[in-house]
Amino acid sequence: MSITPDVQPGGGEYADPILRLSGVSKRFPGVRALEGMRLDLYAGHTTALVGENGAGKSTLVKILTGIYTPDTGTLVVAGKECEIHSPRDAWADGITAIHQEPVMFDDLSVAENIFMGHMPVTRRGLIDWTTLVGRTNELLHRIEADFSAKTPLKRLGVAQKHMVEIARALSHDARIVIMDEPTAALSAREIDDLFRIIADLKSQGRAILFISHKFDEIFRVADRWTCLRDGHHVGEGLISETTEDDLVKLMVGRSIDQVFPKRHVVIGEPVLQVEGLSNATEYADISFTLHRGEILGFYGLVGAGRSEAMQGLMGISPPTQGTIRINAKRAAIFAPADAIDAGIAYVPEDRQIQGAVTPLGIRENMSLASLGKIAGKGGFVDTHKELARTRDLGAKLAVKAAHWDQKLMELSGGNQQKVVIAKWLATKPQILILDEPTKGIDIGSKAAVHAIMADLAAEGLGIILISSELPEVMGMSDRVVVMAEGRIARVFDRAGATPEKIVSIATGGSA
Amino acid sequence: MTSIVTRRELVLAAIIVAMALLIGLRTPVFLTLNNILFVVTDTSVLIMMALAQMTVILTRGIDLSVAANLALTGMLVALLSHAHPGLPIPIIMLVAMAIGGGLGLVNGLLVAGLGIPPIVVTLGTMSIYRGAIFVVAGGAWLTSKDMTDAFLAFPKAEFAGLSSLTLVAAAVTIGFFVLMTLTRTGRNLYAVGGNPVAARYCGVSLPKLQVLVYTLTGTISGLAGYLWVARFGIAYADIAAGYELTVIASCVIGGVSIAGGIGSVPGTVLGALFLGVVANALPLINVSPFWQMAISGAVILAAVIVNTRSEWRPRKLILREARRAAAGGQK
Amino acid sequence: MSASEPMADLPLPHSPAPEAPPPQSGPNQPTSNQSARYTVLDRKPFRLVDLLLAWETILVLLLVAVIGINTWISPYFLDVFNLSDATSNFSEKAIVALAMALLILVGEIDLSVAAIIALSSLIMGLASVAGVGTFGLIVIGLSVGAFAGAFNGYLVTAIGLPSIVVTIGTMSLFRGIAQVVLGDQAITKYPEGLQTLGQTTLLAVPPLPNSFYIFVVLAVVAGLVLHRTTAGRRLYAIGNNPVAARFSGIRVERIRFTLFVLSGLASGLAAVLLTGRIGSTRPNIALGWELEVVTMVVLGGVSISGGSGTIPGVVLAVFVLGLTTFGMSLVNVPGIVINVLLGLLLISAIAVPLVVRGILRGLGR
Amino acid sequence: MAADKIRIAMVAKALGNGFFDACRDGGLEAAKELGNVELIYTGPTTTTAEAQIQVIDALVAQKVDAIVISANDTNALVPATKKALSRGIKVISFDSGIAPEGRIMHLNPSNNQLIGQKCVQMMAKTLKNEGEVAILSATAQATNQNIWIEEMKKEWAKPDYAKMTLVATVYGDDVADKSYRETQALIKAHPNLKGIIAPTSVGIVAAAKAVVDAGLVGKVYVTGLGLPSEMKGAVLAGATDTFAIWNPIDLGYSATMIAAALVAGTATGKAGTSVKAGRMGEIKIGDNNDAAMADPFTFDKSNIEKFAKIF
Ligand SMILES: Nc1ncnc2c1ncn2[C@@H]1O[C@H](COP(=O)(O)OP(=O)(O)OP(=O)(O)O)[C@@H](O)[C@H]1O
Ligand SMILES: Nc1ncnc2c1ncn2[C@@H]1O[C@H](COP(=O)(O)OP(=O)(O)OP(=O)(O)O)[C@@H](O)[C@H]1O
Ligand SMILES: [Mg+2]
Ligand SMILES: [Mg+2]
Repeated sequence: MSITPDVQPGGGEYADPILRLSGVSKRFPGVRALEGMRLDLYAGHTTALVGENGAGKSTLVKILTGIYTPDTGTLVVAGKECEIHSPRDAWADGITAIHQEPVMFDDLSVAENIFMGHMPVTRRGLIDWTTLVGRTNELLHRIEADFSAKTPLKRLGVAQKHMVEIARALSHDARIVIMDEPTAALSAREIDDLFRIIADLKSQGRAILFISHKFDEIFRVADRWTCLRDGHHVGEGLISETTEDDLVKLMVGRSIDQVFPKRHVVIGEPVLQVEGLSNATEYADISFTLHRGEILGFYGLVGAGRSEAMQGLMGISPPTQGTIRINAKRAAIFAPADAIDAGIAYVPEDRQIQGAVTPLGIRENMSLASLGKIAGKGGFVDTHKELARTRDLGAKLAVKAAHWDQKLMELSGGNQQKVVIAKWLATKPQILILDEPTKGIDIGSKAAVHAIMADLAAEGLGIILISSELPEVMGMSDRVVVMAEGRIARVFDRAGATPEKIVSIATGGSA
Repeated sequence: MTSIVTRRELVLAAIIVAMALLIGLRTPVFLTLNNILFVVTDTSVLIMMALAQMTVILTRGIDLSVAANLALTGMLVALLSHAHPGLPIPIIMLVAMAIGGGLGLVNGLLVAGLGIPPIVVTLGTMSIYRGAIFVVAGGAWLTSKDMTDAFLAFPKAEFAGLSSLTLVAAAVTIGFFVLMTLTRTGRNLYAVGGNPVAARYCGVSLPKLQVLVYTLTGTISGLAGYLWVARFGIAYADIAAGYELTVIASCVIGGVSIAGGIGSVPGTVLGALFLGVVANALPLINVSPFWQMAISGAVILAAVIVNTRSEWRPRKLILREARRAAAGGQK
Repeated sequence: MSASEPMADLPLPHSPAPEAPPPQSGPNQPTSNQSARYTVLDRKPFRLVDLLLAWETILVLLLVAVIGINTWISPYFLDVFNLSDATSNFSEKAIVALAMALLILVGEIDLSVAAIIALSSLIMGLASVAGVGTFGLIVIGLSVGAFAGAFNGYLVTAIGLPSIVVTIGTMSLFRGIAQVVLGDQAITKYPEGLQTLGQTTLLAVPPLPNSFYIFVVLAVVAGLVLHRTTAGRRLYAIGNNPVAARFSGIRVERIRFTLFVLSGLASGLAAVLLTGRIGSTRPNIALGWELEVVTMVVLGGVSISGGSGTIPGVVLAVFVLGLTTFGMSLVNVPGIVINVLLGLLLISAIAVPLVVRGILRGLGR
Repeated sequence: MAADKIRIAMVAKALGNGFFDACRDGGLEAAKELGNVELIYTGPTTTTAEAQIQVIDALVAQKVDAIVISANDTNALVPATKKALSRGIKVISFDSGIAPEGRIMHLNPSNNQLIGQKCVQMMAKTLKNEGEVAILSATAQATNQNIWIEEMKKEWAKPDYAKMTLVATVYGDDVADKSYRETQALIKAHPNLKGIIAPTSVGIVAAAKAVVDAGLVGKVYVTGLGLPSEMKGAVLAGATDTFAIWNPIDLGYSATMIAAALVAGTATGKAGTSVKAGRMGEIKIGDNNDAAMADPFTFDKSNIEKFAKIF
């Protein structure tokens, strides 16, 4: 169903793309990230770039912003051929980006964060602090931010930091604004704000490249789409003329029948009973029960304290009060090792920092939480056992890699996530806690993760799913716990839950 | 740019003052103006070297070759002045800075160009520079008899009651303050140290800055080399042996984070002064010479612990405050 | 995916890629090797370049070069007795280097090792003067080392100070204590047994010093632990990502602490051997060894920021450094000039593979 | 390398020290005179025993015929030199000695007692037996320094010096800047300080420089052991009235001569015997197989210029 790229989409105003990238290839040692890729962006339009994890989207962004230099390829901006060798070149050509990785300097002020790399200077070459602060405050006002230019960045919350990233992209007054998964850590309200800003930019005639794994967003905000697979251009077209299923087929190469393959499972005995769990600052009086075969969803706004509560349960930051019972027996958990012994597994939220040891291989990562199980006599690693287990888990989770010793940093986000989940499955847990397990991973992998969850639940595991994505929580859970301000605000049955009620409770309402 | 001095620096300043007062109780001569000026003079070289080292540590690097650079440059300019007794001192100082800068540039190129870890590069050049002194001087020591009077006179000169060393250190300090707070380069240094990936995305080039900071550190070490040799009237392979650790200790006591991205000019100056006070007080308060090393070790540890603690607040509280700020802002 | 069986034995269909995409039409479809996408090899495919550019290979080449050059410049080099003597000058440092390698591997460093040697030697001396026998002295030397290491470990793990800072401080503190106690005196009264340990050899030919045999045994143990056991895995995990290691149930702080104790213990052992070898304790014993030890570890290919490195690499580096020093001193090159050579060796050993890789990458394009 | 040459290694405490460089010159003179001697001048970079042991091991491996050494540590070198002795290498110490079991004989530059007395006498003469005096030593473990300080204290106990008091002993570690700073501190801590005795060639120069820099020439006098070439400035500036040293060239010369004689078998080094040492004449070997050379020689304004050109 792909549209030949030379067919001009829509009316005359599209006539010439403001940016035309063609024949772009980029290789990394052992990986072809991009191969003959092309991309057109049009003034006043938003183009969505879709593709699986590792398809090469961010690589493309980094080429456009001068962080990587492509091996081959040409770039034409506004009819002029240009070469981009550094972010400065990109700015000069009117290209700016919000990158997938946070671009944050915690020890500097908001103003410096926004203008890093292009701070205004006086004639003597010294930084012009007056102009800097003035322009920052203007930008902050424009995006309706609630903090000021001189605030140190480390005092801001997660969402506020994202506003700073957006302000930085706007600070260049660019013709082309690229956003690489800008919504991954934003709440619904902030996403609305972002979309308002995008609409604003469009009306000013700027071209926007929007990358996201969330189709609802793509269909809300984009006018056009371009699809990538394994570094190749596999199609492009108008959003109005396509469907979600078409896009999925193009990017994954097959259709996904079910993103939320929740199965009916007989709920068993309580496996985990938590009572009155509190710590001094983040969460208080957390009480709930998890049964075998059950998927218990935890919903809340970012900052509701879900992660911290689970990390307390895991012994990462032991709680000050409360009891934990596993199979009706009290468990003493003071460190993650205790929790693992008790049968709890926790797939953390921040994959890069808390989950994966990216310079190590798949095999070693998978063994990390269950080294005792592959230890032979005298603590020696039983490599045969280990390799067999790696193959099994790898196949079960359909990990895509060249070999089992491949370093995690060479894998795409989705595959890294699968390895981290495999690491925890290797501990043979009774309780599996998944903290935002599908954040930033593509639809195919997401469906795979959901399928794994459903299978595991059917096998009798108790699963806790923390997610800030409402459809995911509602689609996968038997019951939904809603947290707000560090406390459990309400627990919904699958039957009684509606999106409106859940959101209202999560935002502090009392519906 | 936030406030000029932080809480941590105030604590350190308070510690220094308290320490000086205590020493003064035992040995009143310590608190005389003359002695205070002497301590500052004696610490001047350390202040300069620590400030330069700070810029390197900010980029997540470290320069262990500074003392060797100081010694080599000192020897070279002493030899130069010996061979050409007519050279004016400003020229000697410029040559010292050029030689030191050149040696620093070698470090910078190895670190930035080849991506070898700074500690490895400078561990290597440290040995090389030290050995080079032995080679260029044929193993000989140069003493004041080999140096001209003009060469020896500068560090002793006084202007308006302040020693030339103090004035040089003051100028260097002001220079660094301007560099770190008022120029793009200075802010870029914080950026690359705080988050190298993000800095790259902002068009801040780490390699360029690395070349710059190692060259800068080398230049200051070179200048210090002349000052040191001229002040003590001696040059040989082992002068300022182990001084690199004192320089690094000054930075750390002054609140420069070994992990990069954090550190300030006032803090580093205070860190150097702290060590300067300790070094000058110990021989003076008549403690047994055998105790000096143990005491300075203990004092360094204590200062670092207190200093870390003064900054230390439970992580959780930071989050709560942030959250409160966020919540407050949303209404 | 099968869901019917229990987790206990992980039912795993070795089905090749259920997701393998069906062939697609259209001009833009990449059609090549689609079905191979999900075949995962067990091991990284062998590549000669990897082997040739491996750190250990470079060190082996260096070692061969060093031996060749030394044989060429001095007729006294290839002599069993001389080589055996030479090992006694680096075996104690090499023992400390093994522990240091593990510490650097987890991203820490201990600059106080030489000072710990001085402190251990001092306390052994005091005990010896008080009449303690050889065995007692060994126990005391090791325990003092372990305690000093524990002190470092406590400051790093419990108070959370960076180890480079802590050990710069304890470096002065430990040696300072030795100086406080000894002042201008030396302790020279050591029992026969301790001197025998430090000065004699197990076998007549080759007459290698006992310290060398101890080093070899410890190197084998360290190599096995690091590369073959689960404990070694933990160290690599901590060195590469301490947070993820902690989240995975690894007791990061405890292991770090243990490694500091181990580093102290190795220094204590070095103190026992060194004291026995020279039969005398003064506050400046082992002065400056910390940098030599760090150089051994770094030349051995252990990444200074943690997470990578091997024991065979460190052992090779020990020999490269030790034999270079010995060969040069056979032709009476002054020590400080030898240091120039070692400095060049350190930098070029790290630079050359980087440059070669860069060139290869350039060619490959 | 000619096989029939006698190879004698002279090992300094540390390379680069002017004193030992002068000893080497003496050794070379002896080698030239004897004709069949090759002198290897070597030493460690740091003044530690371990570093010196490494040097000795390398010399043993080269199978030199004799080692002449100034020890960084009396006892620590014994195992290493014993090994050398057991392989037929003649080991003697000079300047700073090795314990008797580790060497054939020891050549003292001068008589320790004389050196101690000399230092105190020079100071007393300058100060007219009155005032506060401090000692600036090298490292706290330097053998010869400690012996000399001991001897100084014995001399000091005499009633003549009752009004001349010893107020402190500090250590400059033979490091120029530490010695300088220690001197500065002495001056400040003891406002009535009149004199500093530094029985070390590094310390005395630094101390004199500190006195000059503090503007205390004429108020504080520095004396001790130093090299004329290095002390010329201090004497001319007036910071030092007199100082002493034995002749390092003669010392190196004699040590080399003795070593050559031992190798040739013309001497045994036993107590009670004597050795012929070229232009230095016959050197008697006393108890403990020790021998001593001439008295220290005193330098002042009148002769400094002349000797500064020599060593
Ligand atoms: N610096 C690098 N070195 C080696 N390989 C890299 C590098 N950066 C990216 N890759 C590889 O290039 C491919 C494309 O990665 P890229 O980050 O562009 O994917 P993506 O489409 O942005 O994925 P995601 O949706 O997970 O963000 C992947 O296989 C990745 O592993
Ligand atoms: N001010 C801040 N400074 C540093 N990190 C922060 C700050 N605020 C939040 N974070 C981090 O961002 C992440 C998410 O924020 P937060 O902790 O507020 O949410 P949470 O407690 O994990 O709640 P939930 O999981 O319900 O979203 C956490 O990992 C937290 O540590
Ligand atoms: Mg991406
Ligand atoms: Mg969270």
